[in-house]
Amino acid sequence: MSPELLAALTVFVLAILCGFAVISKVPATLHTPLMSGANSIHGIVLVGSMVIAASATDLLSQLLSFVAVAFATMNVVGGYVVTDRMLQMFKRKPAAAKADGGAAPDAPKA
Amino acid sequence: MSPELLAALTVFVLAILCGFAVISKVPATLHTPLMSGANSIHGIVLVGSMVIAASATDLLSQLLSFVAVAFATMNVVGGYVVTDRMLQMFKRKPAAAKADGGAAPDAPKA
Amino acid sequence: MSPEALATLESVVRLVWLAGAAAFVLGLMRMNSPATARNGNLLSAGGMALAIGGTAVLLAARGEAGLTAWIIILAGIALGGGLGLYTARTVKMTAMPQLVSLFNAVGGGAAALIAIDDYIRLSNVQTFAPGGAIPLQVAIPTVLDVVIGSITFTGSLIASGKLMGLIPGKPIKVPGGQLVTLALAVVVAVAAIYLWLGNVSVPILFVIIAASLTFGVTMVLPIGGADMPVVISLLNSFTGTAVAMAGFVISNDVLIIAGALVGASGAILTKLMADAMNRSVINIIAGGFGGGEGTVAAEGPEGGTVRSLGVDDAAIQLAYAQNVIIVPGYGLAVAQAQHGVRELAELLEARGVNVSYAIHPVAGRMPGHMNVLLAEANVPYPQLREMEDINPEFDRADVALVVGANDVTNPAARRAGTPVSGMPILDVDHARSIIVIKRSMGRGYAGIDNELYVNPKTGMLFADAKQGLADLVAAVKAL
Amino acid sequence: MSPEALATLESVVRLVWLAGAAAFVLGLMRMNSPATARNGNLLSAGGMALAIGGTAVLLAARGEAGLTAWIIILAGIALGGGLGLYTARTVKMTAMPQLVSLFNAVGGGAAALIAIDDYIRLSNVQTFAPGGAIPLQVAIPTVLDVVIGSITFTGSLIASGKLMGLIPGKPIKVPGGQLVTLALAVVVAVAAIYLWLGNVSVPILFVIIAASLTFGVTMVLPIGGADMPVVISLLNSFTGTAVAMAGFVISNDVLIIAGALVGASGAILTKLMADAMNRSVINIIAGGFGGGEGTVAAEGPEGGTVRSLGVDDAAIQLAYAQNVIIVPGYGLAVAQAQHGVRELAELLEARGVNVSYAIHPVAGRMPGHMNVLLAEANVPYPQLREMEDINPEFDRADVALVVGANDVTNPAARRAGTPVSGMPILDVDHARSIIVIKRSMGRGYAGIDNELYVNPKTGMLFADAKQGLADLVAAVKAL
Ligand SMILES: NC(=O)c1ccc[n+]([C@@H]2O[C@H](COP(=O)([O-])OP(=O)(O)OC[C@H]3O[C@@H](n4cnc5c(N)ncnc54)[C@H](OP(=O)(O)O)[C@@H]3O)[C@@H](O)[C@H]2O)c1
Ligand SMILES: NC(=O)c1ccc[n+]([C@@H]2O[C@H](COP(=O)([O-])OP(=O)(O)OC[C@H]3O[C@@H](n4cnc5c(N)ncnc54)[C@H](OP(=O)(O)O)[C@@H]3O)[C@@H](O)[C@H]2O)c1
Repeated sequence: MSPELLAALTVFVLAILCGFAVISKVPATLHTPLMSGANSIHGIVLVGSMVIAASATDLLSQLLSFVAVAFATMNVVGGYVVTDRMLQMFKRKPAAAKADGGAAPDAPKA
Repeated sequence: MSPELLAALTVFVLAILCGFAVISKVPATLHTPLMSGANSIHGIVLVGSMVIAASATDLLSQLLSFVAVAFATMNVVGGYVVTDRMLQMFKRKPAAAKADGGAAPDAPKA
Repeated sequence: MSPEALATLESVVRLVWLAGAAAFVLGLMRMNSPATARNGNLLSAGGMALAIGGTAVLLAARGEAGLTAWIIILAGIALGGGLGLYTARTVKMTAMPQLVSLFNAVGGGAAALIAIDDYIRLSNVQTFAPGGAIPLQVAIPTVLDVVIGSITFTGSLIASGKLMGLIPGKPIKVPGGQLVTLALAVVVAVAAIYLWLGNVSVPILFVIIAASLTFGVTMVLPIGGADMPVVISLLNSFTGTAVAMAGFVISNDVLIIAGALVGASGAILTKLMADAMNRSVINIIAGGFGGGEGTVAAEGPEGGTVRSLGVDDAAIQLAYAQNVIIVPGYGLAVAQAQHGVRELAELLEARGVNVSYAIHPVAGRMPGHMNVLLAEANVPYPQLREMEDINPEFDRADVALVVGANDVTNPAARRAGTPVSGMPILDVDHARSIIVIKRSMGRGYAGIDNELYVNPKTGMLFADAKQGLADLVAAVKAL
Repeated sequence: MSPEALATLESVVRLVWLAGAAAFVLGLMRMNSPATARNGNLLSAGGMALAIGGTAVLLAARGEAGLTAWIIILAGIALGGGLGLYTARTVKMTAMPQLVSLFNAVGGGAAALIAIDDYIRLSNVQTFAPGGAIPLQVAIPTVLDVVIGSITFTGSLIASGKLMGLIPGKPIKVPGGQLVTLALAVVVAVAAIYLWLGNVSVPILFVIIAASLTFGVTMVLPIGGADMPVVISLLNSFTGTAVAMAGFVISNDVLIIAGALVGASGAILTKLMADAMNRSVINIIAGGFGGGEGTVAAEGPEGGTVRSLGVDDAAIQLAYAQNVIIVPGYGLAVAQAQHGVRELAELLEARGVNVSYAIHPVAGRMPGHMNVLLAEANVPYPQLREMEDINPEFDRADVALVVGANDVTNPAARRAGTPVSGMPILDVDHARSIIVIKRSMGRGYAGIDNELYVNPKTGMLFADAKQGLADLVAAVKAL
C-alpha cells in the first residue's frame, strides 16, 4: 500500500470519527436543519468538479464537467441558503413580525 | 512544505477536531474519569519510546529510552486500571456488597 | 509562476482546504444547539467559500485551464448557483425536505460524474498503452463513487418527487419487486469485480451506471411518503460517501474529509431520526407500515364511547382554565393551521391562561416539523416545550388541546404489541381534561386506533384544524 | 524478511495503529455517559494493546533492535507496568486525583525524553557534517515537546504532592513571584529561537529543559490545593500536546493522533471543569481565591441568628418526614462519612421515608467526587440525583439534610458581587426545613459566610460529619 494511500485512509478514518462524534446528542428539533447543513457540506464536490473541468480537453469531458460544476454549485448555494432559512426560524425573539414569503397558507396537501 | 508534513498536519488538525467534538455535553460526574481516561490515552507515547529504544546504541540513548519506556508503561497500565476502578463505581446495581480495598475509612485529611 | 512559487502556493491552498474542512466540522458542532446553529451554518458556508476560492486561485496559478475551461466553470457556477439560490429563496417552509432532497440528488450526481470522467480519461490513456490496467486503488473508489452517486441521484429525485406529490406518496410496489432489486445488485457486483480484476472497459462502467440508477428508483419507490425524511437523510449520507470516494479518485484531501464527515454524521443522524420514531432504518428501507396517510378507518375503537364536543363548550373549558397545553400534530401541518393556533393561544393568554406547546420530537412528518411551523407563525420560542420537559406538567394541566395529533398521544404506546409500542408519547391523558381537534375518527400514520379518544376525559371537536381553531377563536372572543 | 514482506508489514502495522487510534476516539465517545463509560475505557485499552503489540511485531521484523534494546524495552515495561499496576490497584478512592497526576507526570516525561534523545542523536550526526542544520520541521516540534513535556513533568509532580499532602495545599508564593516566571519564559523563548535559527546545540537544549522544569514548579506552587483537579486536567492536555509533538519529531501518526486527541479533549474538559465552578481557567492558573480549606472564620454572619439543633430533634424531624433530600459536600468526603450517610438513609427508608441525594456537580474537591464516594458506599445509583433534576423537588421536601456542604448551598450565589455569584446552587432553602451538619460556622472553599445558616428554617447540628451521622442513626433507632 503506497504511503499516499495510507495517508488518505488515515484522513478518511479520522473524518468519519469526527462525523460520529459531532452528531451525538442532538435535539430532534434540529434533525432537519442538521441534515440540510450536512447536505450543503458535500457540495465540496464543487472543488473536485472545478479541478476536472480545468483539465477537460475533449468535448465529452467538457460536457461532463460542466454538468458536474452546475450540479455541485446548486448543491452548495441552495444548501446553505435553505439551511439558513430554516435556522432563522429558531431565533428566540421574533424581531417584529416580518412578512416573509412562504407564510401564505396553502391548500392542504393530503 | 513537504507533502509528508502536510499530511501529518492534516492528521493533527483532524485529531484535534475529534477531541473537541468528543467532549461536548459530558455530565460533571464523569469529568474525573474522563480526565483519567484521556490521561491513559497519551500513554501511547510508549510506542514512540519503544521505537527509540530499538535504535539506541550509545549508553545515553539507552538510558533515556529505558526511562522513557518505564515512564510510558506506568502511564498506560496505571492509567487504564485506575480509570476502570473509578468507573466500576458507576455500575447501577451494587452486585452484592463486595469487600473491595479502599473501603476502609481513614483518618480525615484536612 | 516559478516552480518553487507554485509549490508554495500548492501547500498554501492545501492548508486553506484544511481550514475549510475544519470549518465544516466546527460548523456542524455548533449546529447541535438552537442558540448557535445559525452561526454554525454560516461558519460552514465560510469554510466552503474559502475552499472554493482557494481552488480557483490554484487553478489560475497552474495555468493549465484554458479559456474554454474557465467558461465552463463560470457558466456552470452561474447556472447552478442561480438555480440553487432561486429555489432555496422561494421554497415554502413546508416544502423544504423535497428541496433538500433535490440538492442531495445533484450533489450525488456531481460526485458520480467526477469518477465517470476520470475513468473515461484513464481508459483513453490505457488504450494507447494496452495491457496496462487501472490500479486497484483507483478502480475501487471509482466504482464505489459511481455506484453510490448514481443510486443517490435517482433515489433522491424519487424521494423529492414523492414529497412534492409528483409521484404518489403511497408505497409503490415495483413489479417483480425484490427480484428486480436483487438482479440489479448482482449486475453491479459482477461488473465491479470485472473491472477490479484489471479489465478496463467504459461500456461496463456504463452498465454499472445504468444498473445503479435503476436501483435508486426501485429502492425508494416502495417506501411510503411519510418515511421520506429518513430516506433523504440516508441518501445524504450516501452522497457524503460518494464524495469521499471522488476524493480518493482524484487524490484530494478536502473531498475525502468533507465527504467522510457527511457520510458518518449523516448515518448517525439517520439512525437518530429512525430511533425517534421507534423504527429501525432497515425496517424503513424494507418498506414498513408507512404511507397510510390519515383518514383510513371511521369506526371508533371497540369497547369505548366517543364523546363529541361543541365549539362553545370547548371555548369555555379553555377560557376558564389556568394551564393549557397545546399538542400540535401532523394534522395541524396539513391544515396549515399554525397561525390559527397562535391566535387562539394569544387570546387565552390575554385572559390570563398559561399556555404552552408540547412538541413531540416526531410530531408531523419530518423531525422538527412542529418547531419550524410554529416558529414561522411567530410563536415565542420559550413556549415550545420538548417532550421530556413538559410531560410531568400534564398532571397540572387543566386542558390539553390536541390539534391534529394522533400517534404521538396514543397511550397504546405504553403497552407492548402495537405498532407504536415503545415510542415515547406525550402524557396527554394525564391532563384534567382533553380536547381533540380532528376531522374524523381517522387513524394516524401508524394506522391504529387511539385509545385517548375513548377516554372519558376526552371531548372530540370534529373539524378541519384550521376551521376548528377559527371557530374556537370566535367563540372565546364572544365569551 | 524480504523487503517486500517488510513493506507490507509496515503498511499493516500502520493500519493497526490507525485502528488503535480509532479505538481511542470511540472509547472516549463512550465514556460520555455512565452506562457505557466502563466499556469505553476497555475499548480504549484494547486499542492501546493493539498499538503496542503492533509496534513490537514491527520492531522484531525490522530486526534492527539488538538484545540490549530488547532487554531495555522489556525491563522498562516490567518496571513501569508493575509500578503502575500496583499503585493503581492499591490507591484509595479518595486519593485517585493525585495518582492520575503522577501518571500524567511520567507520560509528559516520556514525551520529553523522546525529543531529547532524538535531538542528541541528530546533533551527533550534525557534528560530523558541520554547517548542516536540523530542519525547522524537526526543530520546532522538538523544542515544543521538550518545553511542554518538562513543564508537565514537574507541574504534575507538584500537583500530586499537594494533593498527597507532601507539599502544603495552600498557595505558596514563590519569592520574586511573577518576575521569576517571566524570566523563565524569556529564557525558554530566546533559547528556542536560537535553535530554530538553525543552530545545533545540546547545551542550549538543556537550558530549555532546566528552565521548563523550573517553570512547571513555579506555575503550580502558587495554586491552591483545591484547584488541583483543574490544574491536573490542564497538564493532562499539555501532555497530549507534547505527545503529538513527539509524533511529529519521529514521524509517527499514531502519536500525533492520540496526542492531539488528548490535547484537545483535555482542553475542553479543563474548561468544563472550571465552568462548573464558575471560574475561568486563567483565573485559576493566576492563583485565585483557592486554598482556604474550611474552618477559617468562627463568627456567624451579621444580621442573623444561628439556631443550633440537638441530635434528637433532628432525628425526629427526619424520621417523621415524607421526603428527605440529603445534600453531601466536601465535609462528608473529608470525614469519610459516606457509609454513615448511607446507613441513615436506609434506616429512614425502612420507616417509609423517601430519601434521595442531591449531587451538585462540584460538591467536594473534584468533579464527580460525591458520586464516586456514595457509589463506593453502595448507595443505589438511581437515588443520586443531579442538580437540575432535583432542584424543583426541594419545594416538596420536608427536610433537606446538608452534610458538610457549604458553598454549593449558599443562596448568595443568586446575587451578584460575591465570589460564588453565578455558580448554580442547590435550592436547599426551598425545603420546608433544613438541617446542616458541620463542625462550626467555618467557611467553605470560597471563603464566604453562608446565608443559609441564618435562615429561620435552618437548624445547625454542629459535629464532625461522621460522628454526627452516627449519633443521628442511634437516635433514629431509639425512636
Ligand atoms: N416527524 C417525523 O420525523 C416523522 C417522519 C415519518 C413518520 N412520522 C410518524 O408520523 C406520526 C406523527 O404523529 P402525529 O400525531 O403528529 O400525526 P398522526 O399520528 O399521523 O396523526 C395525524 C392526525 O391528523 C388528523 N388530520 C389530518 N388532516 C387534518 C386536518 N386538515 N385537520 C385536522 N386534523 C387532521 C388525522 O385525523 P383525521 O383524518 O381524523 O383528521 C390524523 O389522525 C408518528 O407516527 C411518527 O412516527 C414522523
Ligand atoms: N468539585 C470540584 O471539582 C471542585 C474543585 C475545586 C474547588 N471546588 C469548590 O469546592 C466547593 C465545594 O462546595 P462544598 O459545598 O462541597 O464544600 P465547601 O463549600 O468547601 O464547604 C465544606 C464545608 O464542610 C465542612 N467540613 C469540613 N470538614 C468537616 C467534617 N469533618 N465534618 C463535617 N463538616 C466538615 C466545613 O465547615 P466546618 O469547618 O464548619 O466543618 C466547610 O464549610 C465549591 O466552592 C467549589 O467551587 C470544587
